[in-house]
Amino acid sequence: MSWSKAEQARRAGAELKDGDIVNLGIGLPTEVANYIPEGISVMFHSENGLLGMGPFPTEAELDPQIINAGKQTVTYVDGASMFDSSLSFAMIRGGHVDVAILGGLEVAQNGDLANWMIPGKMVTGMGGAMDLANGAKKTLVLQTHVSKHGESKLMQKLSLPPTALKCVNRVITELGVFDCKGDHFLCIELAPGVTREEATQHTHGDLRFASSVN
Amino acid sequence: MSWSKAEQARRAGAELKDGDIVNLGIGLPTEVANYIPEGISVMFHSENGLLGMGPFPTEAELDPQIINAGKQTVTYVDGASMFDSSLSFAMIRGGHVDVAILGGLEVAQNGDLANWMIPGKMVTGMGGAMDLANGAKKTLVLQTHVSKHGESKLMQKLSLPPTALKCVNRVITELGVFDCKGDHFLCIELAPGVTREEATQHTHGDLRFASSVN
Amino acid sequence: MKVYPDAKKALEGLESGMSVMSGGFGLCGNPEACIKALAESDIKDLTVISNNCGNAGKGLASLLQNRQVRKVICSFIGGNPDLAQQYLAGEIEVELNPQGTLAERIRAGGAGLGGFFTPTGVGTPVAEGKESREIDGRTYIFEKPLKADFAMVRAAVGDKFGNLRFYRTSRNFNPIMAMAARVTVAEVDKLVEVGELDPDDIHLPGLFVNRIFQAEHENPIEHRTVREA
Amino acid sequence: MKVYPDAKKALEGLESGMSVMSGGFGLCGNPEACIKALAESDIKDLTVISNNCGNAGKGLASLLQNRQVRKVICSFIGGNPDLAQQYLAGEIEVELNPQGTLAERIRAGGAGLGGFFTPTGVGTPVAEGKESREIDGRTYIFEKPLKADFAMVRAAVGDKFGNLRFYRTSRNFNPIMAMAARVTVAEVDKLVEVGELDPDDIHLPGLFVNRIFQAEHENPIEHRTVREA
Repeated sequence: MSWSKAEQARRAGAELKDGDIVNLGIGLPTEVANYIPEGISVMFHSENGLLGMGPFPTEAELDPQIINAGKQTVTYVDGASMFDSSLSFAMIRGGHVDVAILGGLEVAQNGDLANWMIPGKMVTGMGGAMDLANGAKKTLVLQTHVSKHGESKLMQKLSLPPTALKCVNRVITELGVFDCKGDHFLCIELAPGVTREEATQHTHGDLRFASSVN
Repeated sequence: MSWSKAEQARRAGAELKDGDIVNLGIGLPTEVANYIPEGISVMFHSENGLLGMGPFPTEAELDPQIINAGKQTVTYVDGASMFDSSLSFAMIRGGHVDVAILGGLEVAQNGDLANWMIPGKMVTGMGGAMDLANGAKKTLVLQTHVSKHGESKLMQKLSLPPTALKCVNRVITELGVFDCKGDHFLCIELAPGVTREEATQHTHGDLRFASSVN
Repeated sequence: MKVYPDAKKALEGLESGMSVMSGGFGLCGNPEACIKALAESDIKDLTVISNNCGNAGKGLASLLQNRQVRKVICSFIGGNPDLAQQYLAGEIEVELNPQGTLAERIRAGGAGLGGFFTPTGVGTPVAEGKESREIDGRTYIFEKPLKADFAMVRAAVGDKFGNLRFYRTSRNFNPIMAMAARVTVAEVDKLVEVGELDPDDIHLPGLFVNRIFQAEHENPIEHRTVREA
Repeated sequence: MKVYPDAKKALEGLESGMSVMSGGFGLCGNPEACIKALAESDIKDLTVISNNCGNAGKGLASLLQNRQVRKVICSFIGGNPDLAQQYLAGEIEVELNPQGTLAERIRAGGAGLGGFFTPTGVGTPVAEGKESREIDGRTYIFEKPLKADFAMVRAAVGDKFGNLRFYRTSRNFNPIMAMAARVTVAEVDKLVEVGELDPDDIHLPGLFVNRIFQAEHENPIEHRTVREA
C-alpha cells in the first residue's frame, strides 16, 4: 500500500495554513488546489503575474488573457491582483511567497533539489523553478519516491544538475512525508501500510524516523 | 549688460525640442517652464513620481496630494501619469529623461558638476540631483557666472564636492552659453553687450569661442 | 485578520532600537496616523528610513522633537530645523543617499537581491568606501539593499487583504517600502471589502501588507503655490 | 507623432542582426501584429529576448520556422518543437535564464543599472562563469542587465503619448521590456486620445514608448482548460 497521486496532493494540502500565499508548480502540485482543508483560505500565486488564482473557468468564463504559469486558462478570486514579471519575481525572491509546492526529480537530504533537467535529454528550461525553490519561505516537493527503474529519488547527494541548494523543507512521496535535515532525511509520517523497512529500502539517503512514526 | 534671470530661463527654454521629457531642478530652472517656445510641446518630469506636470493650481484646483519635487502644489496635464519612486528613478537613471535643467554651484570644463554641498555649511542632502545629473540624456546647468565674492563658477577643476562627473553638456549664465568640451569651455553665444574679454575674465577654466560669437 | 482598529494596535511589536521605513515625500503621502501613534509612544532609538524626515516641524519631525530617533537614512534634510540642529550637535546619525539610490536599495531589499551597481554617485562623497566597477565601459558603484523591521505606508484605498491603491503623488516611496519590511502597516483613507478593487487597478498587491487600518488624513501642504484663476 | 498606421511601419529601422525583446508569456499578451510583420519581412539573424519563443508553432515560432532567429534568450523552451529541433541541430543559440533573473535583467537594463546580485541559480549550471559573492551571510551570483535594439510589446489600451494599460495576465514581461529597448513599439487593442486615461490608471508611462499603433489580436489559447458550469 502507498498513497495515490490524489492522496499525495491531499497530504500536501494539509501543510497549508490559513492566509498562506502559495505557488503550485506544474503537474501534480497543481492538484493541491483541489485539497485545501476546510476552514483554510489561501491565495495562489502564479509567477506569470497573478495573485489570487481561481479554478479553471466555465465555458462562459473562459478568457484567453487569464492564464497560469502552466499556460492553462484559469479564473481569479476576489482580492486578486495582476502585475508584471519583475514584481512577480520580486515577490518570490523577496520571500513574500509562503509556500512553494514543486515537482521533483531528486531531493537530497540536505535539501538540494533537482527538477529542471536531465543531461542528454531535451532541456525544457528552468522557467521559474530556480527562483521559486530559492525564494519561497517554505519549499515542499511532491514526487515519486523511486524512478521507473526502481532507483531512489531521495538521495544522499544529487546526481542531476541542481535547481537550488538547501531549499527543500519537506518531500511528500507515495511512501510518506520526509523532512530534509542536513545529514539525513527524517520521516515524520508513513503512508498507510508502508513499513519503516520499505521506506528505508527505497531511500538512497540516510533515513531516520520520528518516534511518532509506526 | 548681461541676461536677467528671466532671460537666462528663456534661453534655456530655447534648448528644448518638441516631445522632450524634461526635468527642472529647484530654483531658477523651475522658471524655464514659463518659457517654452511656441509650437513646442514638452512633458515635465518631477522625480517624486509625476510625468506631465502642469502649472501651479488655481485655488479651486489646489490638491495637497499633487506636488512637485520642490514640494510645491502643482497640477497635471493631459497624458500625465503618476508612479512610485523606484520607477521614477528608473526613468532618470535609464536615460529616459531627455533633458535635465539644474542649478549649479560650479561647473568644470570637463562637465563635472557641483551643486549639492558646500563643506562647512549646513548640508541639505543631494535629493535627486546626483541621479538627474548622471542619468538625463542632456544636462543643462543654469547658474550665475561668478559668485557673490566675484569668483568664477566655471572652473578648470571643481573646488567643491561633485554631484556627478562629466555630465554637464551646456551651462547658461548671465554672460552667455558655454559648452563643456573636456579641456575647455566653448562659448557659443554671448548675452547682448557682453564682450569676449569680459567672459574670459570671469571664467576660471579655459575658454574658447565659437566663430559665430561676436 | 489583517484589519486593525487603529495605528497603535497596528504598530504592536515595534520596539525601541528597531528600524522603520516611512512613506511619503515631504509631507505628501505620509502615514500620518502611524507617525502620531509613534510620537505618543515611549519607543526610542529608532532608525528611520524615509526620503525626508519631516519638514518644518511636521511629519516625522515630531519624532525628532521627542528625541525618538537615533539614525536617519534619507536623501534630503533641507527645511527641517529639528534635524539640522540635532545633526550639527552630533546627537543624531544621518546617512544621505541619492534619492534614486535610496529608492532602488529599498526595492532591492523587497525583491530579495543582494545589491546592485548604479552609476549615481560615482566620483562623489557617496562613493567613498564602496566598490567601484567598470561594466561595459561605464563606471558604477555597488549599493546594498535596505530592509526594515516595520514599514508604515499610506494609501488612498485598501481592501481587507491589503491590496492598495495610491492617489496622485502620494504614491512616491510607499509601494516599495511596503515590500521591504518584516511587518508592513498600511493606513488608508478608505478601507473596502475584498473584491471591490479590480485586479488591474491594484497598485500594490496585498501580500506585501501585514496590517491595515482606516484613518483620516490631514494632508498638510508644505509650499502652497497657486496661480490666478 | 508616435502614432503609426501599422506594424510594418512601426518596425522601420529594425534590421537583420539586431536584438528584439518580445512581450508575452506563452501565447498570452504577445505583440501578434509585430511578430507577423517580422515574419513577413526578410529580416534575419535576430537575437530574440522573450520568456518563451513561441509555442506549438504559434507566436515567435513563426520566426523560427522562417529561420530568422540566430539566438534566443529565454527561460523556457518546452512545448516548442521548432526551437527544440533547431537547438538540438546546433542551428540556433539558446541562453536559458531563470525566469526571475530574466525579468530582473530586463528591468535593470531599463533602469540604468550595471547589474545585480541574485540568490537564484547559486550552485546550478546557471552560475557557471559568473561571479559569486557572499553578502550578509547568503550567497548570490552577479547578473548583468539586458537591453535590446527594439522592444515589441502589446497592451490593452494606449493613448497617443504612449501611456499603456494592460489587461489581466497579458501584462507579464511587456512593461519591463518597454523600458529596456532603444526603440519601443507598442501595439494596442484600443488607441485613445491623450487625457483619456487617468494618471493613476496608467501601468506604463508613455515616455517608455516610441511608437504605437492599434491592432486586432487573436489571443490564441495554449492549454484550454475548463470546468463544468
